Amino acid sequence: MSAMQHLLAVGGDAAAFFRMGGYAAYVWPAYAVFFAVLVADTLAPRLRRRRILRELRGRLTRQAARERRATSVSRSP
Amino acid sequence: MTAATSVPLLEAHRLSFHRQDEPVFAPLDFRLNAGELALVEGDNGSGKTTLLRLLAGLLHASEGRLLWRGAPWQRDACAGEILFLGHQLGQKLELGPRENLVFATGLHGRRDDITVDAVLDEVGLAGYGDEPLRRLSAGQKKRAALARLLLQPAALWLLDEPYANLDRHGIALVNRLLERHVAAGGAVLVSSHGAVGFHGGEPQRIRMHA
Amino acid sequence: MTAATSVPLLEAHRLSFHRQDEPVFAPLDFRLNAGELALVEGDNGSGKTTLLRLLAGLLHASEGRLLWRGAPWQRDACAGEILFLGHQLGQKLELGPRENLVFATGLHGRRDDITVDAVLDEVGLAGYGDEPLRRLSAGQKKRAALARLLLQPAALWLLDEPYANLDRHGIALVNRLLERHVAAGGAVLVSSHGAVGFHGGEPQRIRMHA
Amino acid sequence: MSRASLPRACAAMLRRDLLLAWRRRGDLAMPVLYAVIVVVLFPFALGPDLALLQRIAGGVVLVTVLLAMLLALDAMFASDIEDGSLEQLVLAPQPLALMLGMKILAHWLATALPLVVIAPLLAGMLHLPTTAIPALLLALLLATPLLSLLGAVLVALTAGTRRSGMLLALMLLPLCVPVVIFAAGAVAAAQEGLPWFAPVAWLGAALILCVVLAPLACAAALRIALDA
Amino acid sequence: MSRASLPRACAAMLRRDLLLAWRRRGDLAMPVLYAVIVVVLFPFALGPDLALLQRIAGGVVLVTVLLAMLLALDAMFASDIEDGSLEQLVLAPQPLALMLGMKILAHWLATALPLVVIAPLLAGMLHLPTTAIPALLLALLLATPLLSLLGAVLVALTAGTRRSGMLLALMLLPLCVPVVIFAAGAVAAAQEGLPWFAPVAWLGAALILCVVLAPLACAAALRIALDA
Amino acid sequence: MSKWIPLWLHKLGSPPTFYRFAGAVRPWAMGLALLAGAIGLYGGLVLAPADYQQGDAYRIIFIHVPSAWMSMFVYAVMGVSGFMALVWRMKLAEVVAMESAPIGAAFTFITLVTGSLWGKPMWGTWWTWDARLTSELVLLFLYLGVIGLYHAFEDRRQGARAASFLAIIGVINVPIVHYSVVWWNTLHQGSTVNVFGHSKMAWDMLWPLLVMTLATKAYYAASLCRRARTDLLALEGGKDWVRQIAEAEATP
Ligand code: HEM
Ligand SMILES: Nc1ncnc2c1ncn2[C@@H]1O[C@H](COP(=O)(O)OP(=O)(O)OP(=O)(O)O)[C@@H](O)[C@H]1O
Ligand SMILES: Nc1ncnc2c1ncn2[C@@H]1O[C@H](COP(=O)(O)OP(=O)(O)OP(=O)(O)O)[C@@H](O)[C@H]1O
Ligand SMILES: [Mg+2]
Ligand SMILES: [Mg+2]
Repeated sequence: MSAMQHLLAVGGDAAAFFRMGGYAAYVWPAYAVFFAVLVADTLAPRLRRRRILRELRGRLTRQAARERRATSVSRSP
Repeated sequence: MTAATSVPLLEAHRLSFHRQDEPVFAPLDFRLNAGELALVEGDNGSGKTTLLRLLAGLLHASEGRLLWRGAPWQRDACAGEILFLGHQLGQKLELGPRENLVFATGLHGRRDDITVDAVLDEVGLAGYGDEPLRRLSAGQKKRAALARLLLQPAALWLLDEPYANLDRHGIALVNRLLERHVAAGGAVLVSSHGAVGFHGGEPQRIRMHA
Repeated sequence: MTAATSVPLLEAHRLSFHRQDEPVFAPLDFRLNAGELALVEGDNGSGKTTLLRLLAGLLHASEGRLLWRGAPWQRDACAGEILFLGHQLGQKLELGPRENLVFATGLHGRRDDITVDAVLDEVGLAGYGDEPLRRLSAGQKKRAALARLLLQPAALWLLDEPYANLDRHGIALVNRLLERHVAAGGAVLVSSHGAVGFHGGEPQRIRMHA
Repeated sequence: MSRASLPRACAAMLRRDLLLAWRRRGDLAMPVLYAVIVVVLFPFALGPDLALLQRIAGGVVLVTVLLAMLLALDAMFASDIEDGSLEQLVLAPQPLALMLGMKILAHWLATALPLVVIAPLLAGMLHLPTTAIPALLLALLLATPLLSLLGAVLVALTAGTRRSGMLLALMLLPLCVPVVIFAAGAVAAAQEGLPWFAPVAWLGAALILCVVLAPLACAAALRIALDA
Repeated sequence: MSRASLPRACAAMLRRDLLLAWRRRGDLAMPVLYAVIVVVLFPFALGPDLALLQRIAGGVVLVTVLLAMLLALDAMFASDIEDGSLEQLVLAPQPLALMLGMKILAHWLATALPLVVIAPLLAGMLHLPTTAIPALLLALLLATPLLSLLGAVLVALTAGTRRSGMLLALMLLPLCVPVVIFAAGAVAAAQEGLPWFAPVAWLGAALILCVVLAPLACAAALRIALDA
Repeated sequence: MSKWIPLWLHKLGSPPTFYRFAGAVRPWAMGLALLAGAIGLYGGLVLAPADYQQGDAYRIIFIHVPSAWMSMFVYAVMGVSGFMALVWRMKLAEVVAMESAPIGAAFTFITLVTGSLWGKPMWGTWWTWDARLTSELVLLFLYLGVIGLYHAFEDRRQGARAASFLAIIGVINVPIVHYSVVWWNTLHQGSTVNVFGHSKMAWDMLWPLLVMTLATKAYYAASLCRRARTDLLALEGGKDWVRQIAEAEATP
């Protein structure tokens, strides 16, 4: 039996597939948790990366400003 | 600040404090007018800190009389007019200098003519406003506490060793603050082991003897 | 104390310390021989305390090299030869000066030529030996900590603002201790904002720049 | 110059203490975690006998929450005394009782409220029947501020002493007992399907009395304790 | 001049910590009082059902004693860090692990031993059968030093941080669980008249392992935590 | 001591090199994870027959068991790199150890949740205090402790070292989780899968399980790469190569 045929045979009865032999209330939440947690784990570092770079740029601007001030002060007296 | 009347701001007659029935310092007599500065002098353990805490109202005099603007000292009469800065700085180490200052003004009121940022700038903490005090050096912590002197309204300052831990800029800063306060009609009592460079005339000296 | 050989006691090459990958002070180079005193100078927050803690072995240098008697710095090599006194005095407030001293000698060893009572007398705490530190004044606490300098054997002293809170007798005491230690072949690093009056020649100066 | 107005001072106090609580949120979560630990350890210590657990669930959760609160009570003024903030508060021109009231409120919000919030979870872990949970929540909502207020007075009294811990516990015990009796009474009644209004009403009355009197007592106690 | 010998240094350490404990004896009595409070409150919270109390007595006493210990654990190095004593200890020419071992011993003597001593009393208050009391005592005598040692390592790890309380509880929980399981197992077996040697032997073996390893781990942890 | 580390490892240990290396590896690992995941799930949910005892409920196995294995595997990785971080003070090892922790915690959490979801129909309860379940819960607490300790320090590197130390102490729990079913008699299944020898499981059910195991491993590699890259940016904020990246990404 090729995979295609099998899909047709089983997938033909999508409702039965989703019923999971009466255990749908346990199987699907389990899979949902699995995917939700892994998706969250993938997204978290993206957000963090953006925040880190934003903060870093802020620090660079502040530093540049301080250096400019320092040179102007040391020249004035 | 307010009135420079002929009534002295603070007056002590044979003031003394006892711990376990032993006097901490010999009975004291002095008077402090608005616009005057007095130095509290004495060796380690002679009772300077004890005296300042007494005048701030944190301790009760055991003997003698204390007058505030001519009337017997009362908590309510001088509430909000005295600013006390002791060995413990009364600052939260988890908060930044700015947060600490804002809280202090919420509690004690504030002057209108100066902003928090300007104050932080003046005491040399520009850029450190939001750094938790825990991460500052000893001198920086002291400066954060001194910032209250600039921001808070008060007729009498009681400063216990304000110079400790400060570098020469810091010492100059304290001297500047003292002069300005005295010139504006405020009064100051400072305890210190040297380092006071006061340009507004010879200050009164209160000598402590154990 | 011991050998005044030609190898310097402590030697730093481009020493620096980073917090969160930012240098606290610019790279330092200095060498300290036995029988020498060096002043660590700098404004508030310039990194004096950090440097002293680094040399004591409480922090790890981020870059540069540190040599002890010519060999790379190692904890075991200099254990018991360094005496560090920081802003925090390392004394128990519930115990008296004598109990604190006895404990310190138990841990770090002691000189044979002096008794605990003589030490307490010298630092001006005669009569306060058994008073819990909590009940002593700021200056008296400091003196109790300084007593360790007299009692403990050590080749190198690292003193962070030893003069703070002391009266003029106290300051003279510290200067006397420094001179004696240096004369006996010890080395000292002191951080201070003034008050050092050292009569044994012009001391080396280590300037801190942030 | 402007004197600080009373509402502004209150707000400043509350804000600062909550901010501090947030900065030290790790320490704050301690009572909560502590309660969780107790509830996790109990099944191990007693064996996993469901009926037994269910039988003692209400009592264990109550005692646990109150004990977790006691844990945090000790620290109510400790750091303020240590760094001199309390001196500054005493010297401020504001009425001390009101300021202390704000401190107590902030302390309750930061330490007791999270405990009340997780109490149903704890009860669930020990299989307390859901019918008893409203009674448990209400009892806790009244009992915890009561303990905060009473505790604050005692903490203030022991503020100047060195050995505060023991004293505090010693003095709090007699105060805890009636609170626990009434609160446990309400929960037990609810668990058995009986009316549980009366014990809760007693707790409520006590709370109202304390809200008025405790801050004043606290201020007086503190002035006495600091004058040394 | 004389270098401090190792035995003298150990003795000095032990003496100082016990002296300090004595000076702060009020704070020290806190865990004991705390345990008493818990045991007093339980009958009030559960109602005076003798059989029930008897059934849970062993577990409650165990959990209470261990929790009371946890309370005191947090403070093991706190004051030493604050006043700089710990720095001085790290700088001393003595092996740090040994010194810390002494500190742990002093801490155990001062906080856990009193708890073990009053444990039979607590058990009696909850009507634990006297036959189970030897098992309880032995289990506590093995479990409390085990917790002190393990706790010390974790406390050392959190030494450099500000929010140690929660973390400590979080990290200790996994360690408590097995200890409680074995100790409670021994008590329950004794209560039912079964042999209770096996679980106690496990505790003993763990204790021996920890006595050797924990001080070393503690020293390493402390060096890591203080280096900032 | 650093002499012991082979040269290539030393080179890879330099943050900018590793940053680029991880950037190159990540898409491949993620692709492999998605592909293997798709195949494994298809095999497990669609092709594999229902169990004669458990019916379709057993299909939770295809995520429960791989996640359970990952929860232990990641901990082991964390322990080893933590050890390297402590002994050689390698920045990269610190990063790997600390960034493994959240991933491991995620897998542990999944194991606990899917296990209880499976336990309800099979054992009739969400939770019992048996040895394997408890030791897995302890594993979660250990992960949380490591994460908490790491963030409790103000200095990240110091935090990483302290947390690594804790991770090393906690390694003892991993064999306990694994052998708990052998040492104590528990409700939980004993070992049924044996990759090298003879498994007690039918091949139809076994191969999707093994493919899913591969998928989770690949996912871990991908996630670790991304997290390590992010962490390196935070740690090396003062260095030029990071500043260049920051400025390059500011333009859009
Ligand atoms: C909250 C509940 C559960 C937890 C925490 C849990 C935890 C674990 C862990 C940690 C493993 C990996 C063990 C190892 O390989 O060393 C595992 C494997 C396994 N679990 Fe669970 N589990 C739970 C519930 C269940 C249930 C209800 C079932 C089925 C009735 C189950 C069936 C299995 C199977 C078949 C394996 C593979 C065993 C092997 O071949 O090694 N688990 N579980
Ligand atoms: N624990 C800490 N965490 C983070 N930053 C710190 C910490 N301690 C000090 N700093 C910062 O490091 C710098 C150097 O501090 P350090 O205490 O060494 O200064 P110092 O020279 O001793 O100053 P002072 O004369 O005021 O004592 C300061 O800018 C300070 O803000
Ligand atoms: N809390 C206290 N309990 C008992 N005695 C105390 C207490 N605080 C200070 N003393 C004692 O009172 C005396 C005066 O102490 P005080 O702190 O006022 O001295 P000081 O002049 O401020 O000294 P310093 O210059 O060292 O700060 C000292 O002899 C001290 O031992
Ligand atoms: Mg003083
Ligand atoms: Mg300093």
